[in-house]
Formats: sequence, C-alpha cells, structure tokens
Amino acid sequence: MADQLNTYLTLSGALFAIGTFGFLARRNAISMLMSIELMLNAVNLAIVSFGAFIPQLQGRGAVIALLVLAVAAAEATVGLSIVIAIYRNRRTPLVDEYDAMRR
Amino acid sequence: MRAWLYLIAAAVAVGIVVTPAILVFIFGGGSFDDALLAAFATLMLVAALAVVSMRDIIRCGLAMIVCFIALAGIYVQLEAPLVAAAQVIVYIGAISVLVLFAIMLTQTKSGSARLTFQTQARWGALAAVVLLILVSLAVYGTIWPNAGPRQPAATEAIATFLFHDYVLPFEVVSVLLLAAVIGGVFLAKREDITGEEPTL
Amino acid sequence: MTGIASALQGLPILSVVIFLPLVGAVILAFAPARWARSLALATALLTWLVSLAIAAGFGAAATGFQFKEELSWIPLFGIEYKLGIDGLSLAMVVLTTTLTWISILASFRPIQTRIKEYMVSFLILEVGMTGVFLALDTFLFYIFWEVVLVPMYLIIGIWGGSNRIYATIKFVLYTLVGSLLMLVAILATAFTFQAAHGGSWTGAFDFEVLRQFAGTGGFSDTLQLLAFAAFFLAFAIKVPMFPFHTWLPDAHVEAPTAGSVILAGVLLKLGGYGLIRFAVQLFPSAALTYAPLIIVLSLIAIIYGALVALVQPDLKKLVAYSSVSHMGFVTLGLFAFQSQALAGAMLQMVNHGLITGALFLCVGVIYERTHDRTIAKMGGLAALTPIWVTTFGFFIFASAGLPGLSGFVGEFLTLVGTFQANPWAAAVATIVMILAATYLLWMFQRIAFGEPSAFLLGLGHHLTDISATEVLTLAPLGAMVVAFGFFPGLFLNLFQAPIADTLNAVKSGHVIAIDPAIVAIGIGIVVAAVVIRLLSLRPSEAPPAPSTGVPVPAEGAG
Amino acid sequence: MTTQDLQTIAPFALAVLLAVAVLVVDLIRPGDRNGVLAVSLIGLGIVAAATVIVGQTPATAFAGGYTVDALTTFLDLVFIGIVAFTIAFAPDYLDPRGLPLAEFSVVLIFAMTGAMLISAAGDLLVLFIALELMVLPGYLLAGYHKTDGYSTEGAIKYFLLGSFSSAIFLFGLAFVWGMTGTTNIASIASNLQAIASGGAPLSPGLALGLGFMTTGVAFKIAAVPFHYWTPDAYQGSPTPVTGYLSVGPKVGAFALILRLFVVALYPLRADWLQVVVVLAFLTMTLGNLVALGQTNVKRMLGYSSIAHTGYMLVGLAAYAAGRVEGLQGLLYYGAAYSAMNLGAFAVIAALQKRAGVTSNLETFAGLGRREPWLGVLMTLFLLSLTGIPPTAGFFAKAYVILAAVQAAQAGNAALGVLAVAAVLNAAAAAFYYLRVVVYMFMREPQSEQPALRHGRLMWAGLAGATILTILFGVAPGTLLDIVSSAARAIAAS
Amino acid sequence: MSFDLLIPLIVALPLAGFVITAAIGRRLGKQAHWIPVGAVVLSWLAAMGVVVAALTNQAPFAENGYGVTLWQWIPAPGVNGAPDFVINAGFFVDHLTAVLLIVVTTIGMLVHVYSIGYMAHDAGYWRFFAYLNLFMVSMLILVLADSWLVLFVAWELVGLSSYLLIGFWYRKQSAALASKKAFIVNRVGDVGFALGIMAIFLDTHTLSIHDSLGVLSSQTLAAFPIPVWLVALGVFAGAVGKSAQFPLHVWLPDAMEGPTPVSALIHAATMVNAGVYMIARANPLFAAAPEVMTVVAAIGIFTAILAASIAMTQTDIKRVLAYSTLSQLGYMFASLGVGAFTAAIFHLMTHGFFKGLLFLDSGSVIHAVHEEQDMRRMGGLGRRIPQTYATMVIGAVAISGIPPLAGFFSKDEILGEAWKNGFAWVWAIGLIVAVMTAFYMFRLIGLTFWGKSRVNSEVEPKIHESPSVMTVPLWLLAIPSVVLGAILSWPGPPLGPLLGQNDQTGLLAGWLEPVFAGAQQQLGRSEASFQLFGIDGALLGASIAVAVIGVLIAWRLFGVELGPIRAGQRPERVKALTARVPFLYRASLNKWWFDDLNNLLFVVIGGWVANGAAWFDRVVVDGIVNGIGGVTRRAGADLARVQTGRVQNYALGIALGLIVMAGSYFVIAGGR
Repeated sequence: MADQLNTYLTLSGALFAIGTFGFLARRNAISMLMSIELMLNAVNLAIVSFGAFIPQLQGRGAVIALLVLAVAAAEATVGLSIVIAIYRNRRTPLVDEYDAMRR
Repeated sequence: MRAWLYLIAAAVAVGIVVTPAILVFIFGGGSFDDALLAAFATLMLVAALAVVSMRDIIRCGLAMIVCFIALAGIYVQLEAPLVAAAQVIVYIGAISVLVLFAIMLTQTKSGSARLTFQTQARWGALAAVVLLILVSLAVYGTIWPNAGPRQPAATEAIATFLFHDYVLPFEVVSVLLLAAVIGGVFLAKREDITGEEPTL
Repeated sequence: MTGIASALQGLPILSVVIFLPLVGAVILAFAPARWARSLALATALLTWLVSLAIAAGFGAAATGFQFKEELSWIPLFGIEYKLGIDGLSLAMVVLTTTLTWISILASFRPIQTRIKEYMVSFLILEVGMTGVFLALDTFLFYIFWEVVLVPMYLIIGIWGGSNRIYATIKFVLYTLVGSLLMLVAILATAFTFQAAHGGSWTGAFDFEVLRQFAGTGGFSDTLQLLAFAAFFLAFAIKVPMFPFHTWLPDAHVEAPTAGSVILAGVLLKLGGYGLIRFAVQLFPSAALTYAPLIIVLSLIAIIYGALVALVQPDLKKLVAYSSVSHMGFVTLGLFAFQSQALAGAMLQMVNHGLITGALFLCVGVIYERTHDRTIAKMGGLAALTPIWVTTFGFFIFASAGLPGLSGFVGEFLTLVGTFQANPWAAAVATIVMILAATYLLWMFQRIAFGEPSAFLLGLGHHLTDISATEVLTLAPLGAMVVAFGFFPGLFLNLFQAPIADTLNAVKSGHVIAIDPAIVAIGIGIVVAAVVIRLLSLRPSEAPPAPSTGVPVPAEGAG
Repeated sequence: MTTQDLQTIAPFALAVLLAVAVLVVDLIRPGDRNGVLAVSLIGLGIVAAATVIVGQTPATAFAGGYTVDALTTFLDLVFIGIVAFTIAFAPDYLDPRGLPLAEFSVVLIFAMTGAMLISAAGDLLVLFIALELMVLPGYLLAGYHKTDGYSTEGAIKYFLLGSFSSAIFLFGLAFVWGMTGTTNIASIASNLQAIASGGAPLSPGLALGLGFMTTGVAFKIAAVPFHYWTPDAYQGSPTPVTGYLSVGPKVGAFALILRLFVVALYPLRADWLQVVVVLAFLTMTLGNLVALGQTNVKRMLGYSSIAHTGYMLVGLAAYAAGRVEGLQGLLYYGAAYSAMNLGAFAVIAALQKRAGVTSNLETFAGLGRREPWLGVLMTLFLLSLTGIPPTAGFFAKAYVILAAVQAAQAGNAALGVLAVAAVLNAAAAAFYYLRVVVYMFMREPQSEQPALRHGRLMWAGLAGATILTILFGVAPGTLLDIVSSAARAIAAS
Repeated sequence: MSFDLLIPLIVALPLAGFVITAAIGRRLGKQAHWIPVGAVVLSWLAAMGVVVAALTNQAPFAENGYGVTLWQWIPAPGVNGAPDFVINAGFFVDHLTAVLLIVVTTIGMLVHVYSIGYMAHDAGYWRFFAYLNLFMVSMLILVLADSWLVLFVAWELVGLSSYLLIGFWYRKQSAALASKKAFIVNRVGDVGFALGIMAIFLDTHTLSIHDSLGVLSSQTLAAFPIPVWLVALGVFAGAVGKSAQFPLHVWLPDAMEGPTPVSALIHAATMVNAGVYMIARANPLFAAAPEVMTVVAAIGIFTAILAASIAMTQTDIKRVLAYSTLSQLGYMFASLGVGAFTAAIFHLMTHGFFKGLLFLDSGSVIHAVHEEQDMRRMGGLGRRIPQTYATMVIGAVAISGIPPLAGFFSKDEILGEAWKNGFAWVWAIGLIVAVMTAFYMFRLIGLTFWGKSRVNSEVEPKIHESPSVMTVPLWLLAIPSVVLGAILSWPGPPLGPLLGQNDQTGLLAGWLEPVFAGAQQQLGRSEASFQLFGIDGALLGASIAVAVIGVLIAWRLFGVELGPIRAGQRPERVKALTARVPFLYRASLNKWWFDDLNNLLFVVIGGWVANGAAWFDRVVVDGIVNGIGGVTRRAGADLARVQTGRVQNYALGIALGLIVMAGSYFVIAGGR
C-alpha cells in the first residue's frame, strides 16, 4: 500500500479536493489563501510521488517540487500584499463583500 | 481546568490519528510502513479538513502547520528528504508569517458560521467530492506506463538536475521572487497617496 | 471619342475617379471649416468630370471590362487591387458622381453644424460607392462595400432627425449581418478555387477568373446554393427586398435630405449591381434554382410596397416605400433572365436613382421651410409655392412611370421582358401601375391642392418658394429624366455587353434539385417566426379594424 | 551553462537586467519620471534589437529548456511592443493620481520577461514558471492603484482566481509528467505520439491531466466558462494596466497554448479540437452578448476581449482541424488585436488624465466635438475591433474565418458552424462598439469640459497604434510573411 | 413642303406652343393666348394639308398610308434567341388617321379660340393655354402613332393633360379629387392595355401597329402563346378606360369639374373617342376574335342605356351632357362591336362636332348666368342669349337624330348595321336609347331656355350674350352639326338612294374602305345593296320615329317655345311620372349608386387592406427584426447575471467547468 503510486496520488487528490472545498466555501481572504496553499501542496505531493515511482522522473520530481514550493511562496507574498491593500480600502477580510463590480 | 480539556483534546486527536494506523497495521498485512503512511495521511487530511472548516482563523493556521508537517512526513516516506526539509522550512516560515498577517489583519479572531462560510458552501462541498471521485477514478483507471518500484532520489542527482538541467527555471524562480517582492512591497507599503475618489 | 479613349488608356483613370474624393476629403480635413462647402463641391464636380471623361472614352461596342488596372496586393492569397469598368458599372459610376455633387450642393443650406465632418464623410462615402462599382476583385469589392457603411452611419447618425440613432444603428447592423455572411461566401469561393488549382491562390479572388471558373461548373451545387444565399442576403438587404426592407423607411425618415438622396439613389443600387455582377454570374445554377422564390418576393415587394406606401402619413416614408416597390422591378427583371427584362432592370436602377433622388430633394426643400413632413398638415401648397409644386409634380409623374419620362422605359422593358419569360409574373407586376398612380397622386392632391392649410398659412413668409440653388440641384435631374425618357438608348447600348455576360453565365447553369425537406424547414422557420410574433402582440399593436378605411383616392369626387 | 546558452537567452536576460536597471534608476533619482521612461523605452529598444538578432539563428539552450525560433521572435516582438506602448500611455494616467511610474515599469517589464520566456519555453517546468512570472506581476499591476477600492478589488479577484487556476493547471501538468515521464516538450510530443498512434482509448489519467490543463489555460485566456475574472479585473485596474492585461497576458497565454497544445499535445489534437470548438463558440457568443448591455467602456472592452479570445480560438480549432492557416490567423489576430485594443485603451487613459473622470459611456458624450482627434482615433480602433475594413481587425477576422471555412470545406462541419457563428457575432458586436461612436459623435456632453493637454508620448503611442491598425489592414503583406514563417516554425509538417 | 417634315410639324407646333407658354407665359399675362392659339391654327393648316394628301392618296401616301420614322427610341436587342425589342418613334398617316386629324385639329382649334373669351378673367390664363397645347400634342401623337408603344405613350399623355385640365381650378377640392379619379380610373384600363401590348409583342415580335396587326389577322389563332381573344380583351380594356365605358365610366361625369372648353374638347370631342379610334385601328385583331366583338357590343350598348337613363334626371347642365356623351360613346362601341367600324367613326365625327357645340353652348349659358350650372335655376334664357340658344337647339336636334342633321345619319347607320349584322338586341336597345336621348336633350333645352326664368334675382339683370370670340366658334361648330352627316354619307345611303343614286358608297365609307375592308370580309359582312322600300327604309323610319317620340315627350313635360309650337311646363306631371316609378327614378338620380359601390370597394375595403399591409409591415416584419435584436440583448442581460461580483461564485463556476471539462475528456478519450 505504501509502495503503491496510486495511494499517494489518491491522497494528493483528496488534499486537492479539500483545498478546493475551502476555496469555494470560505469567505475570509486568508482562509482562501490557505486553501490555495493546500491545493499547491497536493500538487507537490503528486509530483514527488511521481518522482519516486517513475525512473525517468527520479530526482526531477524533487527539483520540480522545490521550484513549485518557491512559486507558492511568491504567490503567497503577492496575495498577502494585495489582501492588505484591499483591507485598507474596505476594512473587511470577507472577500465576497468585495462586489462593487458585477454584471 | 482548561489544561485538562487540552489534554483530552490532544488525546482524542492522537486517537483519531493512531486508530487507522493500527487498523491498517492489523488488517493491512502488517507492514509498518503502511501503518506509518496511514497515520501521516490521516493526520494530514484531518488537519486539512480542520483548516477549511474551523472558524478561528488562527487555529486554521495552526492546523495548516500540522497538515504540512504530516505532508513532510509523507515526503520522507517517499524518500525525498530534501523536499521534506524544504517543506518544513519554507512552509513553517511562510505560514507563520501568513498567520501573523492574518491576526494583524482581521480583528475578529473567530466569527459565526455565517461569517465563516459562503452561502454556496454545500455546493462547494459537492463539487469537491465529485472532483475527488474523478481523480480517484482516473488514478485507479490508469496503468502508469513507465512506473516502477519506489527508489530513493540521490541528493547529488537532485543537485545536478537543479544546477544543470533545471538551472534556467531555478534562475527564473529567483526573478519571480524578486518581482513578487518588489510588487508586494509596493502594494503593502502604507503611504497616503494624494488619493481621490475611486475611478473606474 | 477615340482621342479621349487613347488619352485615357495610359493613366489609372479608375483609381483616379475612386480616390479623388479621398484626396479632397484629406485636404478638407486640414482646411479651415469655412472652405468646407466649396472644397467639397469642387472635389465632387471634378470627380464628376473625370467620370464623364471615362464615359466619353468608353467603347460602348466593346465587350468585357475596360480601363482595367491590376496590382498584386496580398500575394499570399492572390488578392489583387483590380479595377475595371463595363457598361453597367459605367452607368452606376456616373450616376454616383452626379448624385454626389448634387447632394453636396443640396446640403449647403440644410447642414449648418459640423459642416466639415459632414463633407468629409460624404466624400469618403463616394469613394466607397464608386469603389464597389469598379472593383473586380471579390475581396476588394467587399472592402469597398463595407467602407460605404461607416460614412452613411455617421451621416444619418449625426445630422439626422430625432430618432436618428435607432435608425442608423438598425441600418448598420442589418447591413452588416448580410455583408459578413457574404464575406464567408467570398472566402469559401476563393478556397474552392484554390483547392481546385492545386493550392495555388492566384486568381482565387479575381472576379473574371472566378466567373470563368464558375462557367466551367467549378463550384459544386451545394457551395453554389450556400454561397449564393449569402451573397443574396447581403444584396437583398441593400436593395432592399421584401422582407428585408424595414430598415429603409427608418433610415430615410431620419437621414438628412442629401443622405436620403444618396441612400435611395446609389446605396440601393449597390444591391442590384451586386446581384447582377456577382451573385448571378458566379453562381448561375443557384441563381436559376432560387429564381422562382426571388421572383415571388419581388412581386410581393412591388405590390406590398405600393400598398404600404398608400397609407404612410409621412412624405419621406411614402417615398421610401415607393422605393421598395420600384426596386422590386429591378430584382424581378433580373431574375426573369431575359434580355429585355435585364435591360429594363438596369435602366430601372438608373432611373430610380434619378427620380427618387429628385423626390427626396423636393421633400427636403419643403421640409426646410415647414420642418414637417406630415402629409396631413400640408394642403394647398400649389397656391403658395407653385414652382415647387410643379417640380414635385413632374417627378411624381416620372415616378408613376409616365411615358415620355425615363421611368417608363425601364419599367416597361422589365415588364415586357418578364412577360416573355413568365406572363403571370408580369401581369401581377403591371397592377402596380394603378397603385403607384394612386399613392403618388393621392399624396400630391393632399399636399398640393385645395385651400392652403392653416399650418402652412401659419408659417407666413417663411414658406418661400423653391430657391435658385435648389432649382440648380433639381434641374439636372429633371433634364436627365426627360432626356433618358426620349433617348434611353444612351444606356441601353451600354448594357448590351453586361446583359450578354449575365445571360451567358446563366446559360451555363442548371436548376439544382432541392430536397423538399429543406424547403419545408425554411417555410417552417418563417411561419414560426411570424406566429411567435403574432402571439406576442401587445394591445397597442392590434391589427386595424375593417371599418378604419382611409379614403383611398378612387372615392367619389365632390 | 555555456556562453552559447547565454547568447541564446540574451533577450530574456537583457529584459531582466532592464527591469533591475529601471529599479536602480528609481533608487538613484527617485521620482525622475523622464529618466525612468527613457531607460525603459531605450532598454526595450535594445531588447527588441537583441531579439531580432538572436532570432536570426534558431537554437535551443539549457538542454532544450529554451528554444529560439521564428515564433519566439515574433511573439517576443509583440510583447515588447505591448509593453512599450503601455509604458508610453501610462504617465498621463498615473501622474494625476500620484502613482509612481518606476515600480509600474519594473513590474511590467518583469511580466514581459515572463511572457518572453513562455514564447521560448522548451520545457513544461519552464513554461509553468514563466507563466507564473507573467501573471504574478499582472496581479500586482491590477491592484496598482492601491488606494482605489475598485483597483484592489479587481486585483484580489484576479489573484485568487488566478492562483486557483494555476493550481489546477499544475495538477494537470503533474499528471502529464507522470504519464510521459518527462518535462521536455519535444519528448513529451514524441511520447504522446507513441501513445496516441495506437488509436487505443487514452488512459483516464492522461484525460484528467488534459482536462485540468485545458481548464487552467482556458482561464488564462479568459475563455468561457472560465472568464469570470476578466470584466472585474479589467474594470477595476488602472486604465493603462487594463490595456496591458487585455493583450499582454492574453497573447502570452496563447503563446502557452502554442507551446503546450500545438506542439506538446499535438498528437492528441483530435481530442482537444472538439473541446476548443465548444470553447470558441461559447466564448465569442457570451462575450458579445453580455457586452451588449454594458455601460462602462472598460468593462465592455473586457467582455469584448473575451469575444476576441473566441475568434482566436477559432483559428486554433482550424489548425487542429488541419489548416495551418488557422495558426497564421491566430498569430495575425494576436498582433492586430494588440495594436487596436491598446489604442482604444490609450484613448480612455488619455481621457482619464483628468482625475475623477470615469470610463462610463457618458464620459464619451460629445467627445467628437470636444477632442476631435481622440474621437476619430477611438472610432478607428472601434471600427477595427468591429472588423470593418480596411483595418487590422477586419483582416485578422477574415483570416481566421478563412481558415475555418477551409477546414469546413475539408469536411469538418463544426468549423463551418464556427465561421458563421463568428460573423454573426461580429455583426452583433458592431452594436456595442458603435454605441460608443454614437456617444462620441451623436450625443452632446452633459458638462462642457475644456480639452486636455496630452503628453507627447501619448500622442506618439496613439500614432503608433493607429499606423499599425491601418497598416495591418491595408498592407498585411509584411506581417503575413512573418506570421507564416512563425507558424511554420511549430506547425507539424 | 415634304411630308416627312409636315407630319411631325402637326405635333411639333403645339409642342413648341406648350414649351414656350410654359416657360414665359406667366409674363405674357393676358396676351398669353397668341402663341398657343397660333400654334394650333398652324398645326390645323398642316394637318389639313396632310389630310387632303392622304385621303386623295397622292404621293407619298399609298392607299394604306405613309409613315415617318423620327428616331430609334428603344433599342433593346434580344440575347440568346429572345426577339429584338426595337421601338422607333414614328408617325403613320392613313385614311383613318386623316379622318381623326380633321376632328381633332378642327375642334381643337375652335376650342382654343373660344377659350380666349371664356377664360379671359381667369388667373391661370397662360397655364390653361399651355395645358391645352399639351393636350393637343398628346392627342395628335395618339392618332398619328405608328407603334403600339408610341400609342401607349400618347394614351398616358392625354391622361396627364386631362388630369391637369380637370384639376385646373386646383383650389376646388372637388376638382382636385375629380382629376385624380380620372387619371387613376384610366390607369385601370391602361393596365389591360399594357398587358395587351406585351401580349402583342410576345405573339408577333413587333410593336409596329401595322405589322403586328398583319401577323395577328393572318395566322391561325392556335399559333400564338397568348390567344388572340385575350390580347383583344386587353386592348379593349384600355379603350374602356379611356372612353369611359361601363364599368370604368365613373370618371367622366366628375371630369366636368374642369373648365367647360376642356369638357368640350377633351371629354366630348377628342380624347374620349380615343378608345373608339383604337379599336377601329385594331379592327383586324378584333375581327380575329369575334367573341370579343360581342363583348364590345354588349358593353357599348349597356353603357349607352345606362348613361341615358341617368342623363334623364340630372339637373347639372354639364352632367347631363356628360352622361349623354357616355351614352353616345356607347353607341360607337356597340357599332364597333357589331362590326360597323365605318359607322362608328362616322358617329365619332358627327358626335365630336355637335357634342363639342353643345358643351361650348352650355359654357356660354353658364357664363351668362355667372357660373351657375344647375338647370333648376335657369329657364327662359332663350330670349336673353339668342345665339347660344339657337346653336344649342341645333346641337340638340342633331344629337336627337332628327333628319337631316348630322346625328341622324350616323346614329341611323349604327342601328341599321346592328340589325343587318344580326345584333337585333343591340338595335332594340339602341332604339330605346334614341328615345331617351331625344327626351333628355329637349328636357335640357326646355329647362334652360324655355318657360319662366328661375335665375336668382341679382344675377337676372346681368345676364348677357357671350362675346363674339365665343359665339363665332359656336356657329362654326353648328354648321358641320347640320351638314356634316349629309356630306359624309353622300352619295351613299340613305341620301343617295333617296335621290336615285343606288349602290354608291358614301364619302366616309369610301375613305375608310381600305382600313376596314380586310376585317369586313374576315367577318363575312357583305354590303347588301340599300333597299329604300325594304328593310333599310323600315329601320330608317323606326329611328326617325323614336327620335320624334322622344322629343314630343320632352315637350309634353317640359314645355316648348318654337315659334308657333308652344306649351307650358308641367312639373306636376313630372312628379306624377317619377312617383309612378320610384325605384327607377332614384336609381337614375343616384347614377345607379356606382360611386357608392366604388366607395365601398376602394375606400373601405381597399383602405382596410392597405392599412392591414402597413400594420403587418410595422408590427410583424419590422417587429420580427426588432424582436431578434431584443431577444439578443435580453439574452446578454440574463447571461450577465452570472457575474455576481463574488469570487467564490466565480470559483464555483470554474470548478464546475473543470468537472465538466475533465468529464468530457474522459468521454472523448474513451471514445476514440
């Protein structure tokens, strides 16, 4: 079981799904950021497990994962700065109240 | 008094995490490996669920840390210690910052369900479940053409990849971070621009 | 004659006649506004003279296109800048240039705001129109076709009446729907040609080559049916044929006088020209197959247009619907595929341009003074503005097809030609002789005769008779109406070659058997549309009760 | 890495250096607008030159991670042009609002580097990171007017959904890696060829990967039903940014499509063609229909850009159906669309030089009288967007439609439907484009405002956009050659 | 002078008069008449020259005429086997044309002169003469035309000029309506005529009158795509319209709104005869379609009795004359129908003169009593305006068919031919009409000139005889009204035999013989020799008798003052009589409700149809167009609802999209 690729992929799928749920369900900007982090980690898990189980990807997987990690960090930075900026204007972290623009 | 409660809660948590491991160990053909994975997996998923479902934003953050630790554990099992390490360092670091920001940002540490969840939460749940089903279907319906047994990824190999094959992405990521930082700083910087009314 | 011809052979005279107005427009754009009028008029007149020079140098006897110009433009697709002129295009170009300078002259007094932009758009409009008539490359043709759209859109939209924006947007959208489908068809034909020539694009957009290709049955039946439908839709909307005509009254009512003149005088002809030149000659089989349907539509347009015109309360609307009726003759004559009918159709295009243009000018003259076009408010104008009434009456009779004036010859040729191909169609169409006389004379009697109405008397000295300038705009049209009434040969001789081209093209075609199911579906769609519309009627749209008969003018006198 | 590698990536490297340079300039002499402008524009010129020079010799570097071919060169030039124009238009908008130009240029140039890298990516990992490098600055730029609620709102929507889609895209990517065991585009293509050639059903894993990747990409190009972010982000962003967003990331995303779908996933085209056809139809139709009712010009142009995505997808579909013209049309469309759309936004930006001026339709009332030249230019750009000849927009549309018609006659009826749908959409689109003209020329302004003095750069930029818009319409020859060679570079022969 | 020049000159002169007067007439004021009248006089001279030459068959005139081609009008050669459609504008003069020329130019000239006086005080003096000249042009082209199309042109042009002249007093609403009505009703007939012409071209591939008639009469009926009877009907429709035969007769009475000289010239003497002329011209065509000739006869005689019945009760002097014109035209058509072409033309000529005379007289009367037209406000005018009175009595006697005046000869010939050609019913009805004719004419005379004056008091003293410029033409018309019949029939029957000259053809018959001979023998009409003491004598007696009876009845009811013969008027008897036949009386008074019928047909129903079409256009056709636009925009608005502004909603949308996408890929991938 632990030596089955599918196990890990399913795990990552589950994590991805949870992240998706969080992203769809939470109102707080921070929570949504966290959900995205979850999803990215799910992807990382998939990548790493591929790297572990597929000879051609051996090692590559790890590298990719590392880079993705960095990307995630960058995204987090940007996201937070934007969150701060808008919080200054709107004084609320609840994203679904930012609906001045619609239709 | 509260301490007791915390202890009980911890016990419950441990119980939740350990039970599946034990079950797997007993029924799953008694591989220690599997039990460990089961434990980590359970921990990770439970923590993840906590992240998306708890009301107190700070606890969500903490839960996420737990989740990532568990994930790191899984990485170790996948014999990618480097990734595991990075995971711990980067994420704990990043996340602590994240949570700090969150506290600094949102006055109300925890809010009612109405404040926490979107009206469409149940639809979101449904979508998530369907997604999970799709993925698992895909996973189990697929024979990975060139999948082999699990082997460790030698750190040297990683290094060579990182500094030979993937040197370009590596460099680019630095650029990416640079850009992100510059922009982020600009946006986060508090300066009272001669602001006027919003202009679409 | 030959002297002029040889003199012209060298230079790209067609490009000159197309782009001269553009040059004028550019100069105008940078010149001070107070010169706008004179500069525009000068340009238009110059263009007119050039077109006359072409006419003088044109060899009526020769067949095929003359003064050809050919320039590789987009070699990758074999798209060329190719111009050429034959009898039909010559007539149309001269009509265009003439009406343009007349319209510009007629705008001097009515147009007082943004005169510069107005004149610029007008000259650009002329570029587009002449271009359409002279282009021998389907792609180039399409481009000019669309170029016409924009200035007209502005002319109606900026200098038009109260409801101008609705009218102009309707005009543009309606035209665009048709023309864009035509674009698809153009590309399809081009590709068929390319595919048939081992992937070589050379000549894929060259009208002459395509026509020759079509003559050898190059286009498959299905392609013909589809492509013809697309072309036809584009042209039918411009003509406009029933049931695609409803943009016309709105556009006419809102457009400034000169706009209406050009609209009726030239823009509608673009449709007829396109049908004759492209739709029929490129897709003969489809043309033969669709002909019965088109003839029926033409007949409906002829009678129905006249009936609707009968009860229009607004002068311009009435003339607009009369256009629908008159242009029905063009399509009728064209799709009779008979030499006299074709000649009549072509002549009818010219005459309709002259006469209806003049009618709109006359209406404009009276609108200038009364700022009203409601027939009911007029009355007894003959006593107040006798010269105007005489002029108007003259053109009204011309429009009613009075023999001796140009309108008659075209109409009669169309009828006699159609009669030989299809007596019943001709018989139905002939009835319009009564209806035309009815709506025109009734309108004339109501506005011109009897005691002057209180409304008109209220205007007092504002209601002056027609002015010298206005006479100057109308006189040439009147002269031409008479001249071409007596000497239609001037045009008929020009038309011989185009007629032969068209008929030979048609001869190469065959009637395509259409799956009745498709026909049924088509009818079904139309019926469905009507039914849905009728089911969604609002009370304000209730049909007229049988009792509300207006006094149509056969009533007992006195 | 070798010097040869360095030469090959010279344009990219130079671009990065340029960004840093601009930053340095700002550090040395804060608030020196002209300095920043000069450095940025000259720098862009140099980058462009480098691109052209390097582009002479197709090559690959970094173990196939970075490829230079005609396509790269063409797209890079387009990107550089877009950024140059944007920077030229920016000051007139930013200055009155007290927004610094330096950071703007820097972030913008970073975004450009990302786009350039996409167009040159030979490796899916590079592709992904390049994509991030392109879009992250986009998020920042969207919120660049940070004191403005709308700007930041647009930004956060753009960011959240954007990273959501990135995650989805990456997830799909991971599965493709797992399936093919490589990240190199070329080898992926060959592996897939091996898989697809069998004609056996694709494994669900691959299908899932395809699905996730298509979704991610569709989001980036704002294809329906993944377009939701577009109107809000466009409306909220500062106008020059909107102008950039409407073309830069779009063309960049299409570059991504070219590298990913047209090259890497080419063997599976039969599968994604059908999806693309549906996407194209939905995209152009919904974009146009919703745009009909818009009263805010920026938002309207947002929807219109969705519609244009649809037209470009028609070209893609035509290529997938076997007509290389589709590819050429797609590229041509990209270039033409960039020129005319930037022009349109430039006019809006110029109008908004007076702080507090909204981009609602009323703003345009009587513009034709107030500022005739702006009015005329806007009309030109709008006509081009409508697709009225002789403008760039017309020829571009004609091009993709031609491809679609060819495919249809080659037996793929769906493409025929697409072609007809495309023209009908164009007709409907005329309504909302021309409505702006109606306001400019046929409505009187409710309040008479004196004409503004616009910067020289603004005029220069407008002139440039105008020339291109007309040139691509009247004399498409040159661009055609470039485009077809670019297409030839990646088209499967 | 060459006839190639002279013949066109007949038309050119009045044309010049028209153009000049139209251009500068306004400035000439009261002198405006010189040019047009002069032009007409000259044209009359030219015409007379041509007539003499033509009737005496001197070169270049052959027995069947001589033609002049002016220019090639419509060159429309056929392609791919279609026949060439090449029309020349040209004139053709044969005996028939010559005879018509006499009538048209002579009466035209006299009316012109008369108008100088009649219109003297009218504001539109110059306009009137311009129009009159225009009419002369059109009418002359009509009789001279050598091709059907040219004929059609003239056909419409006379319509135009009649339109202009009826509506001359355009401020009068009734005049405007009448003119319009005249034109439109004529158009109805013209549709048939036009179709007939097209059919002729389709059948014969030519529109030259003579060639086409030659073809039509020569070939067998089956040979034509369009059967001859259809062609004939079409042409006949045109004649019905122009000559105001039932059912298109309604316009003529209203046409009396025009100035009286117009009524005299156009609506009595010339234009309304065009139909008769054309059918006579087309006699081979009709001879080839005998059934149509029966129709012609029926329509003609029916119109005759219908109009006569109406004329008996009308009180407007001009309307009485108008209906009498209808009735006489009916005679002519009947005569054409029975194959008596010569008789028809004969009556055309005589009628032209005496009806012209009567109208001019009525004009003179109206003038005298200051534009009063109602005979109930006249009476006893005989003494006040003797010349008018005398000439009018002559006219009345002539039209009543009392020998030896003109009317007798022509009418008697018509009735006789009808009987002899086997149309007894035509003859019978004709006799009744003759009674009525005599009756209503002398009713008119009685009410107008005899008995006590009923003129209202302030006009009474001012009654005066017209100036000589008006009376002279009266006399000039009165003379032919007396003698023309005798001259034209001499030395043929009935005078010839009476004076011992047997089996001679009359003058007119001699002239027209070459025109009609063909048709005559195709119809198998043989000229039986005239038996004075046989059938012909009987017929003669009959027609004389009925005429006398009619006159006597009129005298009995409306009095008489002819020297010794005197009788008072007896209104009470009239009342009693009308009370006896109330229906007939009301029918006659209301013109058999034809105007009401038209009102119902065209005003109510036609108007409803037109409104319906307009409604359909606005609501359905345009409604569908706008509907499509509306639906599109509404769809856009509805789709825009998706854009809620909430990120999570967007995200959900994307997630769903993702699911669908992945699912569809499963399907696609699985399905390959």
